[in-house]
Amino acid sequence: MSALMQVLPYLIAAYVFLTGCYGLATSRNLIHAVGCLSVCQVSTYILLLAVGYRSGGTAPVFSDIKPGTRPLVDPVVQALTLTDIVVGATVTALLLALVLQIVKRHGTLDPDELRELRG
Amino acid sequence: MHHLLPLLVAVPLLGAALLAAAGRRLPRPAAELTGLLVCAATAALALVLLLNSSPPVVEWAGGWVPVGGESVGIEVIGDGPSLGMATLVSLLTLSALAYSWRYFDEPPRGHAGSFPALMLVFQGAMCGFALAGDLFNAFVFFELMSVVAYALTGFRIDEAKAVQGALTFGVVNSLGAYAMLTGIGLLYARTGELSMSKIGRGLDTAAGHGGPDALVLAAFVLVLTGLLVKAATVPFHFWLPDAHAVAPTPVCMLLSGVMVELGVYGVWRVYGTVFAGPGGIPAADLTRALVTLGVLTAVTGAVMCWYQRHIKRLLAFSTIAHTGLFLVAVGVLTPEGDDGAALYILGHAGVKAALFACAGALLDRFGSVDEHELHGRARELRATGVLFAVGGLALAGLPPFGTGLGKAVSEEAVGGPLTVVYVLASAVTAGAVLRVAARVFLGLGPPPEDTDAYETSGSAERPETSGLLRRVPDTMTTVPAVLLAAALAMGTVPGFGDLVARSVNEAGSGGARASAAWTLHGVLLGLVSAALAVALATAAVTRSHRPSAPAWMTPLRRLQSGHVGDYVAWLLLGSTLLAALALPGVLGG
Amino acid sequence: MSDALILVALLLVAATATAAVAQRDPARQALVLSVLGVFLAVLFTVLQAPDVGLSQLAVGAALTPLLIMLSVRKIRRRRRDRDGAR
Amino acid sequence: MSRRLRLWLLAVGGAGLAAVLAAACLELPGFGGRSHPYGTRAVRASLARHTANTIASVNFDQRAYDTLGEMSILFAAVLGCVVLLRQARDEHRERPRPAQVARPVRRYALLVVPAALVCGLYIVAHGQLSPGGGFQGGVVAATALHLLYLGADYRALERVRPLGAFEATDALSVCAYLVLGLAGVLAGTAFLANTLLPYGTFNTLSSGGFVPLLNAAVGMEVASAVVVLLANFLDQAVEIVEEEAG
Amino acid sequence: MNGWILAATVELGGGGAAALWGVTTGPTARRVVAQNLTTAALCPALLLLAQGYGRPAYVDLALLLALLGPVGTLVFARLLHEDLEGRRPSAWGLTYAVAGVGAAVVIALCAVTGPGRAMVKLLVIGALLIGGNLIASRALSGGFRGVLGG
Repeated sequence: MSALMQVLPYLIAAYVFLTGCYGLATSRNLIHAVGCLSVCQVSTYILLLAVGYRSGGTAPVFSDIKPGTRPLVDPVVQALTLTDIVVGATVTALLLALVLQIVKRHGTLDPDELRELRG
Repeated sequence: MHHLLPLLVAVPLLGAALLAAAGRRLPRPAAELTGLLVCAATAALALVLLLNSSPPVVEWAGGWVPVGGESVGIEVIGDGPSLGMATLVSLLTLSALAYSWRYFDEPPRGHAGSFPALMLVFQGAMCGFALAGDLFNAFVFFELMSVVAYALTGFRIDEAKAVQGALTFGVVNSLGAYAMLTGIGLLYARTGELSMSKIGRGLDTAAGHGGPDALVLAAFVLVLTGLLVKAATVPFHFWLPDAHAVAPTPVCMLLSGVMVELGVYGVWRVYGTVFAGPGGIPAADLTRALVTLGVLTAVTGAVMCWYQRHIKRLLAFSTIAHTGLFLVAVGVLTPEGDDGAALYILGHAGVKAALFACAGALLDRFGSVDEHELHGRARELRATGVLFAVGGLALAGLPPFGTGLGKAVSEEAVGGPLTVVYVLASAVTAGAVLRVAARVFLGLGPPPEDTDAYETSGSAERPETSGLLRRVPDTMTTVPAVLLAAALAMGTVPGFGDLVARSVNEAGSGGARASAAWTLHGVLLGLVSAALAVALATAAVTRSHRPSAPAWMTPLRRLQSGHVGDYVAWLLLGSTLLAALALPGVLGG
Repeated sequence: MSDALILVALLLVAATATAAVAQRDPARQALVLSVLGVFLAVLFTVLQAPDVGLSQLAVGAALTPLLIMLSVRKIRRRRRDRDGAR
Repeated sequence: MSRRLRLWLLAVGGAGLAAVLAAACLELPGFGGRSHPYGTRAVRASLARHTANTIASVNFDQRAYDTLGEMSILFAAVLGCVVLLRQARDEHRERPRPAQVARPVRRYALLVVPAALVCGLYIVAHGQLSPGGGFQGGVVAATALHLLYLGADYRALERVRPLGAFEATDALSVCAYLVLGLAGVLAGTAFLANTLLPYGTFNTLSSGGFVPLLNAAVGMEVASAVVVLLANFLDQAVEIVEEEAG
Repeated sequence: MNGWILAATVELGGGGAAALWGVTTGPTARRVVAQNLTTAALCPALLLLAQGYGRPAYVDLALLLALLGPVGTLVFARLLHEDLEGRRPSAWGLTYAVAGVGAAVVIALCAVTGPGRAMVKLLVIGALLIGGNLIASRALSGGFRGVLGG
């Protein structure tokens, strides 16, 4: 159990990344593809937070505990993940805006049917 | 002085925010003037800082100067290459803004300031990326630069191609960025640091005498995947022609002139600071990986470039070919190679931006960027034609252009059979440009017949101005002329090459010095490329019928399918390839 | 014990991510993504990152599904208009 | 490229990357390890500057430069969405018809909107003390406003949403953040240096130097940015219609 | 180690798995109901976790979920009303059961915390959670009948 727990969170992050990529590559609907891209990004959250976790630790937020009384997890990765989440939301919004325009101009959501930009 | 470094990011962002805030009230000329002024101020600041960058300076954002070698702040690097890139970015943005003066027909209603504001954010983001000495900070600015670039690429929402190209660009680049972030996470897990130099030291300490392990390899592959996607290296390159062919011309100037090159710069910076130590990736493996991918990129880019008829797309493929050449020069890991790449990037930025500017003039005058359709129609645009042809020759590396100097120094650095790649790639891409010049501006040769090949034509494009222009405005010819003059100056001003070489080597090669000046060898090779380019163009134009692309080209062209899913699959395959190329050193270590 | 909790949260997230990719209909995918957002928030709490959990809740549970659903609605409305015009 | 070929490519690339990632995971320090040098330093620095929430301290003090980039991404994305979702040449606006919503839902929406706004404000204001901060609170406040659309109708939302003002607020908050940063340069310290204001008493609302100010700037930026973003999508979904069919 | 975390694990495992199953299978209408119940099932788990870790600050997460969860459901109820038309989903038994669990958790926590600001917060969360859920369920089972345009 514990030997597995040593690597499982990282492996799950890798698995989620690859799953997202699979969905992205085989998607038949551009909105679905944007959703898959956000799944890919979820893997980076998991990886970063797993890296910063410490067994028995607690969040370094001292509004309700005294400093120095309990072991702490890494605050830096949490700050990084926060930035990452903002990035994810904005990229999703921007790509969805582009998808809406694609539907207007091409009349389809299926990437297989987009027949411009070849060769 | 070093406190001013972050201002290279802050000033354009402030300008953009003010433009966006006042955007509803501001008349259009005022908005564009503000954009130009802010951009020019940043460029001036970058120049001043560049002149004071020897010895290199470091700034800690937030004033978190290290205590006992440890800091919690973000490192901002002000050395020759970083400030040089920032200056290049600023000057090129300035020329793009000048080019787009009164250019777009219809700014979004009530948002006159949005185009200059986006351009300023783009400038700030690229400066921030160039100055980043902290890996996560580099990721943030990488992402900022990408986000703005997606929006700018899709700016012309009425165009079917534009929105498709922007989406492809967005998906592939975002995925690359996430791969890079995963790599950063792995490095943080190993070393517990984010500053590039500290990660490098941390890797060396962690490795001890054992050399790199699988984690270092994975981190290397993932971080480089992100950067190489930006640098449009084969097989991560597919998004580039799709995006560059459809973006508004001033944006193309920036994308092709400097954003793609920032990917190469990122590779140089990250390898040199993070992975160059004994705990990183051995030099031989990096050379193998970069030279292989670089040659592949140069060849693919050149071949695809030759068989394009959409002029902007042709130029985009030529950017790919040249990026491959830069990567090869960086990949040989010698001070001379770095110098060559730096000079080549500088010269190429001026030339390529000028060529795009000329293509934009064609688009706005005739509503087409198709080589076949425009055959002989642009005779009246003498100035643009001359500039386009001169740009083509400069692209071939004709002495004394800056591109020629960069190419000559790079060729000297890589030596041996790789020189052939340099000569051929630059000759073929330049030949394609000259062929277009001859057909479009002079009407030479018989009009090519249309084939129903698998290709993107450039006809029936909507001009970017309100209606077709009756004559090309002066800004649209002055800007490319100035850019070409700058490229010429880089090769002719005595001592410029040495100056660049000195500042690059001071930052990167640990004191090793190389000089970068014209040699007989280099001049001859430059002349050979230019002659070859002219010969190729002449042969293409004078052939009585247009030879359709040979059969072996068809699969290569089919790969460029415009399909997001294909590009994602290629991205995964590319990172696997990168891992395989770098694997021997890890196994041996 | 806290290992078991982390394990449960991780497995839920992995399963939901797989489901989100497997749902090919965007509206249904948005539903799964919103559930994924909530599971992730719980995972982040378990990993002692309440700040991140909060923003994941705000973004994942409400904002992203709203954006996706608005896009879906736009496309459906467009299709309906087209069919009506025909 | 055919679907089959793409799947093959994907399989090869995916397998290779999976192998690399798995090998890397096995080399990673075990999950839950104790060595976090940067994290330990960050906690120390945060306590030295009287900021109770270390994550806020990292975001708005130690790595405030990253947050500048982050908020510029949001700013740029909003600007981009405004540009991309503008009314194209061949489109016009149609007034949406008023919607009828069951009374309990309407009542719930009207009750929760103020509660959510207060909650968002609370999360922003306590950002440097307890979990939360400008980003989280801003999104909550902005999303809550859209309950008016969900519970009532689009016109009700439009009445409380002067879009121009929100766009200006979005941009001006970015300005405010930058000006706070530039104050450090003018004072001769460094960009975004948190040395000008007193650090206050630990665990109170005014502690942490300029952390609460930056936090508030981000909160305003995010709230107005999300409102503008959603407004553009709502316009597309509800109002903007293409002119000719086919 | 304490019972709170154990309870949270059980709640997360059971509720989460059920929610996942519900939201990935069956007709769209059923899935929206499952999405709604996810909020109701996981919000108490977050409260239990806050208590188990001894961190009152974590309660904010539950507050936010109680506030935004129903908003999310209303998004789907509003924008998917075509799909919900006709086959009005209702799982009132399950809804009340989950609401009951939520109420029980809130009451248990109130008993432990004792009177004070923390208790007020808990009660607010409880009210928002249960009220929001019932309203959202109501909306799904026909609250938007007769909705036009907009």
